[in-house]
Amino acid sequence: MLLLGCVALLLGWAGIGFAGLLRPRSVFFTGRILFPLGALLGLALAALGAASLAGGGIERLVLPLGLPGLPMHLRLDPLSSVFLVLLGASSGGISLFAGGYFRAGEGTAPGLLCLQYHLFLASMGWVLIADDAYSFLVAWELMALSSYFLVVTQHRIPEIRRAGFLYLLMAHVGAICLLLCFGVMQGGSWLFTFHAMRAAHLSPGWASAAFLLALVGFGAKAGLVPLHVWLPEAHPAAPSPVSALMSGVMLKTAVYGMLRVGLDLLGRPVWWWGLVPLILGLFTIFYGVLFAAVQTDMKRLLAYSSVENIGIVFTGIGLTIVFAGSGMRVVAALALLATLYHCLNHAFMKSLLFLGTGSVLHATGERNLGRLGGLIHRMPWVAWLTLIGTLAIAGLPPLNGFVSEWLLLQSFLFADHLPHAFVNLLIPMGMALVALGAALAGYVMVKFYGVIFLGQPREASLAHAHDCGWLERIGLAWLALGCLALGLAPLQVIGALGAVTRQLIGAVVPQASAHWWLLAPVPGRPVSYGPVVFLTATLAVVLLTALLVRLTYRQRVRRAPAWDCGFGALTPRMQDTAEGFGQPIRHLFQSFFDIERELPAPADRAPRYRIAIRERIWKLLYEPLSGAVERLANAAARVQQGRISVYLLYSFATLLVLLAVALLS
Amino acid sequence: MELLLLLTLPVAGAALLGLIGADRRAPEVNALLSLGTFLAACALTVRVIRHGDLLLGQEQFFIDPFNVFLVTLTAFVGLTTALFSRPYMRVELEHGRLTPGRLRLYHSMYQLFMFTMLLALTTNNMGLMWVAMEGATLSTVLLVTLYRTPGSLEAGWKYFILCGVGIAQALFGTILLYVAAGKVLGAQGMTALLWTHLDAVKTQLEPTVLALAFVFLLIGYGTKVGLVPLHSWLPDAHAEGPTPISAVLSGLLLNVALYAVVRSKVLVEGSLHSQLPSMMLMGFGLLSVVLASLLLWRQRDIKRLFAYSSIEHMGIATFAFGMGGAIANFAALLHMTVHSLTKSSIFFTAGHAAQKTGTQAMERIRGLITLSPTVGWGLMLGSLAILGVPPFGVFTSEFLILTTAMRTQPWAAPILLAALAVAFAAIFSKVQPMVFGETTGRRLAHPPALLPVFAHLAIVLLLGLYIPPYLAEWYRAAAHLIGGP
Amino acid sequence: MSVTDWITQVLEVVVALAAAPALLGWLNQCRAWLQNRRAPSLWLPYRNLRKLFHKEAVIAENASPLFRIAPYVVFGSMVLAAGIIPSMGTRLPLVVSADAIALVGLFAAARVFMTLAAMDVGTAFGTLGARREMMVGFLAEPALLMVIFVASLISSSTALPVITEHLASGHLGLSPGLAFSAVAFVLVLLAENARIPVDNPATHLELTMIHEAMVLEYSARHLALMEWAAQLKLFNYVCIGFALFLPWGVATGHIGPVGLLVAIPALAVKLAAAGAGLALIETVSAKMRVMRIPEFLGTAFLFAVLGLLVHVLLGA
Amino acid sequence: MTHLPLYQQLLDTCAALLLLLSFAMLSQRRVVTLVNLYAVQGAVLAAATLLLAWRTGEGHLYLSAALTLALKVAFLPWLLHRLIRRLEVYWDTEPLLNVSGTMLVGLVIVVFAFALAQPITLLASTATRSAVGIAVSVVLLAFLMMITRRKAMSQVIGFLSMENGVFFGAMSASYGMPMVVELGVALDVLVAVLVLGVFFFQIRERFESLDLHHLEALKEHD
Repeated sequence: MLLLGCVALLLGWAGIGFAGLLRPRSVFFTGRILFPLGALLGLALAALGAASLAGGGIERLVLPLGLPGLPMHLRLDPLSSVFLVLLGASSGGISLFAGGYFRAGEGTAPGLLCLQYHLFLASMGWVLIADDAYSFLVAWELMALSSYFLVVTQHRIPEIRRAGFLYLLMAHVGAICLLLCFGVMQGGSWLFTFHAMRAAHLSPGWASAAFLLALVGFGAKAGLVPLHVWLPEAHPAAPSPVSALMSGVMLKTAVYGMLRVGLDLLGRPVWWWGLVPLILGLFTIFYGVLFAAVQTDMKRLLAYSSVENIGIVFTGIGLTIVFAGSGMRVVAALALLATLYHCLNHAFMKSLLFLGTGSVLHATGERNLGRLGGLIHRMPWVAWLTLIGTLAIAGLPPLNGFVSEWLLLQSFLFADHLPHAFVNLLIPMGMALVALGAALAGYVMVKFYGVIFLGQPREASLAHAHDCGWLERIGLAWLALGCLALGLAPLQVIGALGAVTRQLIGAVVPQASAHWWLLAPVPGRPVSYGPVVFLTATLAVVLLTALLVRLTYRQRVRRAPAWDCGFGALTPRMQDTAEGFGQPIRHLFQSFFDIERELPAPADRAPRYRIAIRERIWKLLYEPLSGAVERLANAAARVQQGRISVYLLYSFATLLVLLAVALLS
Repeated sequence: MELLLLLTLPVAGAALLGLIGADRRAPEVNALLSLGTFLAACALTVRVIRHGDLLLGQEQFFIDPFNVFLVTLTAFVGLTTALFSRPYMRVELEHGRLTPGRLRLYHSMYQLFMFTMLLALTTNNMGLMWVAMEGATLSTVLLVTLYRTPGSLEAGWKYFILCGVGIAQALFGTILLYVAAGKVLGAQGMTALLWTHLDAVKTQLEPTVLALAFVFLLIGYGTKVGLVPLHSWLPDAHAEGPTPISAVLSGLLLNVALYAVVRSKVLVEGSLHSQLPSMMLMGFGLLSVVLASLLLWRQRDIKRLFAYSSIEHMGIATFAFGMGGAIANFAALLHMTVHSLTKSSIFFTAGHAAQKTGTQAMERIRGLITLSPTVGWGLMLGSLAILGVPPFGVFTSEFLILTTAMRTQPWAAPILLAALAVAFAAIFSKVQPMVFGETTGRRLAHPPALLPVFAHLAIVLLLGLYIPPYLAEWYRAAAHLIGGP
Repeated sequence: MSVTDWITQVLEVVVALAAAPALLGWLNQCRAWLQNRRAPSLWLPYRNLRKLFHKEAVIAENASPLFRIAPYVVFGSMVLAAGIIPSMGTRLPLVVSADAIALVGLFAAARVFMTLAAMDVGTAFGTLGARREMMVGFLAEPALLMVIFVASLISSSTALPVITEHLASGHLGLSPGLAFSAVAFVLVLLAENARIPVDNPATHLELTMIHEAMVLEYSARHLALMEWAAQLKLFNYVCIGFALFLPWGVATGHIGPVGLLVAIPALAVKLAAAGAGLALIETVSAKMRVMRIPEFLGTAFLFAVLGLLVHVLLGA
Repeated sequence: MTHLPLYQQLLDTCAALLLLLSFAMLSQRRVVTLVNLYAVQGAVLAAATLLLAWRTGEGHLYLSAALTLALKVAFLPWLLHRLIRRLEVYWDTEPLLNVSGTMLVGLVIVVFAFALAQPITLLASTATRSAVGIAVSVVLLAFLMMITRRKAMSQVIGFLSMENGVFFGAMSASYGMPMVVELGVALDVLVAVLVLGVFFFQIRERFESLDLHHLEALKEHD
């Protein structure tokens, strides 16, 4: 029943999309009617997902589509419901925002955008409920395709085209890997339903191959280093609501796939599988956050921070598999909880931030941090709502980012019970890296927020910046609310997620305390965290202080020019730039970056300082790769060199060789 | 009856257009004739569905699931191409690239070409099949050189010589078959070359001779399929001829040639009891995929680009036939279908693009989507389809082929993966800037004839999402017919 | 949760509020003696606070509301932290809802708000200070976390009181892992509280200052709150040190007045000793260049991780 | 050695002649002579066909002999001569591989061809089966000739003589093919040559010569 509802809603999304073609040029029709409608459907989808999660049951459905022997199988189980909730809830806010965001003259016509956007949504939903390899892959590629068209909305800009190309290429290669992975998993049964795959008994070698193929395929979509290169190109290129969707939701579909294959379809995982995503994930955390710290383009910065968060998620997946493979079910469930929780959090936080940058972009037409600043005065709504996202993603209590990190660290603390000695040595490193990553994320976010919204405007034009419209406000507010709710009611969320852990791990994390407000998930350990109390206590203290201060000393507050050590002539150019803020990181981790500097010469009339930072990965991996293909292509071209005699010689030689073969065999 | 119509209409058409081919209404006549052929094909199909296999004309003609859907496909693409060539050739005429005389040649040869292909598909006699294939070469070679440019002449010459030589090998192979069969069937004359009879006794045929025969046939027809390293003629012929001809060459002729190869493979495998033919097909297939995808990297000419992609896809289909087995054969047949539909539609749009921008050089074709949205989207979607992006049918076949390969021939899977990735990068990196970005070129008076394009793409899309049961039944029957390990 | 628990809770906070300035004063006195200067009065910090609270507050024209909220948030979180850290008793009702990780998060929150406030006015000093503060923070935070994790691996809990109780029960002496982390902790403490060799609280030389640079634009009560918060921070860190490494004297279990009678003097003694020790360290070491700070903290971080490794290797 | 009947000896002589002729073609560089050699080859082929027809009394063999005579001895040579006169292509330039080298390769190929023909000979029931090897070698030699020549004209002649080889193979292995097929083949050959004629003029009017190095522009390698 619920599944039917989901299908109906997804089809509804598609319908809305095509409705956009009715009046492709009308901003009002698409923006004020269709997009809000889509948002409503999103919320409905979230509700359905929540309902099925609460029920914890499994529904199946078979549609007479697809391959002749293989009709389209659909399935709604706790795992997919969680991600449906994620998709629906966050897309609700994003769609509302998008309704106000898309204007005419953005390159592609609004109607067409509406079509691509809603097809994107629908295909993501379809990925989540697909229950056979074929429909999964179709939806998967449809998702990539629609988002590609959204990315290249402003296709007149060469960089954007390049980004789109890179994106679609990586997506396609990843999809082929998944295809091969499914080819392995069908295990000779030639039934491509997930059901058959669960039943198939694979030899360890084949199973491992399938797992690694899946890791490559889904990692490429999720942005796992070193397969992440498309991400910092594509996310900034896309219109902000699309960046929000891609970063907040699409990456999570990859996580969904990873969980589905690694923990569900392949049966009980082998413990060492987990080490691969664990190590890659840890490296990704570090890599992503470092590059985020040195960015000067606000959307690139957020994109790299997405890479970091994906690293956290994959670390969680790795831990889960290691634990599950070693038979420590409850702890595995805990790690899985952390993973899922972080997915939910990131969906809300990152969408919120991307939408915030979108409003800034609209108001100022500026993406370069070096030309922003002081916007908290011009656009308070965006600034204050974005602040919540900033604090949340910096992992500060009592917001949601902290909860998932707390859970992750807690599950790390169990690792010393693992039966594998050298993993035990790996774990402390892991913990340290996670903690370091979290701290660095704080650094990045302070830079992000401080440079955009605080200080003095770095350009005169910023004085005309305007706050966002009401639809955008509602969208932003919704997402911010999500961050708060996830932060304050972890117990309820975790309770809901229990169905998933039961499904995948076969265990639930017990709730040690009786209080509704107290999160005490770790069995046998006096460990707890009560965000509500925490928040109330903080608020109480703060308000009390404020009150006391007001009561005791009623002095008036005088406004005056900034003191600045009495320096006087203070100009915006004296503020620290984004480059400057990233300088310590650049200095400390030089070896990570591929830096090219342009320093002013002595006695330079117009001294200019420019610094460009690229990823070494290009020089180390991708450029050699394309170079190799280039060389091969040139070699192959020698074959085709125009002379008919030579061509005849080919045929002749082939003939003789084959004849010889035929004779000898 | 239908068969008679199917075969006579094109011949009559060839004669008729040979007379009035330069006339103003000749294109319409051409289209009408093709329509008639198509209808006849449909009727034939219906009849086969109703009554099963057909043996006609003293067993000279044999219709079974394997060839009947190819017949329909051929007639259909023939029709759409005729529709497309109406405005296209008119524009060419106005640009002065053609004289009325050559237009006459074009029209009459077009019909003749259709005839030879249909004959090759429907005949039961391996000898006649050979004759028809040679006829196909001869009828198209003058079409390739239609523009009389140096390039087209060179292309035509290479096409003629290479295919001629190849086809001679095929003749020798046919003779060997005849010899081997004559031994068993005893009777001289007709029956010994009839495929049905050969198929009946294939297990008793002398293995070594049949192996040799297969090699000759493979070289012969494989040249026409465009299997590396026998492919050298293909890109030239596709790039230099007029676009409708490129479309039918790539969309139909290759299929027919592959059909011939598979027919012979069925016989040989029956007698050989060895992996030899399969291994040969797989080897050729992989080689074609790899080399084509590498050469795609360097293309500058839009039609040449897609010619190489045809080689690649024929390679995939050949590889699948080589793997054999129900699923792989099924997938290969499906792949032949969707490839011919998609590729011809791509050639249509490419032709329009070339006309609108006045060049086939890709770096001078830009921003089609602003120049003419339909052409732009047509090219974009067509390319995505041919690159195996769902929900288009090419993905369906590649899905089955790759999964099968992963299970049965794991060694080949990584090679295919790499080749497909390279091909994707190569084609898409060239198509994207052609479709998007700032535009070059001018609008033409003539509206593009995009009905064929989108008709094809619609069918491909349908096949990607839903394969009608009776079609699936055909494929299954055909796949079963082809058999394999 | 008995009444005494709540009393202890309140008492902890009150004591912290009261004693924090004194600790700073005591530290300065010791420094003065060690550098044989005439020592300032122990009560100087109190007088400063009082003076500041009485002044008229001046705020830059382009300061946003964030600038005015920040001091309260910073101060509030430090007070809350004082409530979480078991300085005298271990049965603290608040602790149930905020363990050590939350404590570190609390410090981080304070830091973030402080830096954002510093960037708000948009002066060169403010942003510079903010950047340096974050630079210190992103290494000090994980180091502190690691230090705590060693202890929590030993006592299999991340709640500070539990850790303290477990350590105070005295089954084990200072385990090797803890030894490493103790060193790390001292380094972190110096860095986090803007002491020499990382920062010089007594100077306004922009080349070196970190903490001072951030609060330059503040005046009067806002400044007072900031200063007080800083003193609380020092107090809290010292108390964390006690909780982890010198848990003796802290009243474990349910305590009545008697327990407190033991606990308060114990705390006072420990504080005095700690102040003297810090003063000694500050006197014997010299301020280092800013870009050396990451190395300094890197060492701290590595020591902490080493502590973890040692613990896992030798097994507690 | 058993004494072979007369017709058998004659047939073998024809076969030997054919092989000899293809070697001659391989070495010959005057285009006109090539055409003549081709004509002679056709004649020998026709003779062999006649012999077989007389021996086996197969009606269609007479017919195909007549066809051969008309097409390959009379018409095609005449046409080619005419073309040569019209296009003034009398000499082929130096072949890509010098004559002696070509000969050597040719010898190797003949050996290979006979090895190839072994199973076929065993299988075939005809009196002429021993000649199959020769047929194969004629085909392969013609192939070799096409590879080594630079002029379009001589390539065509190579193509035609290859077709001769195939025809001879058909005859010697199984007394020729079914009539339909033979007619079809003959038709194709005829059309092919006509098409080629047209071709030559087109090429000629473009490039003022039939030298193949004009036709090496379309390529990937640059």
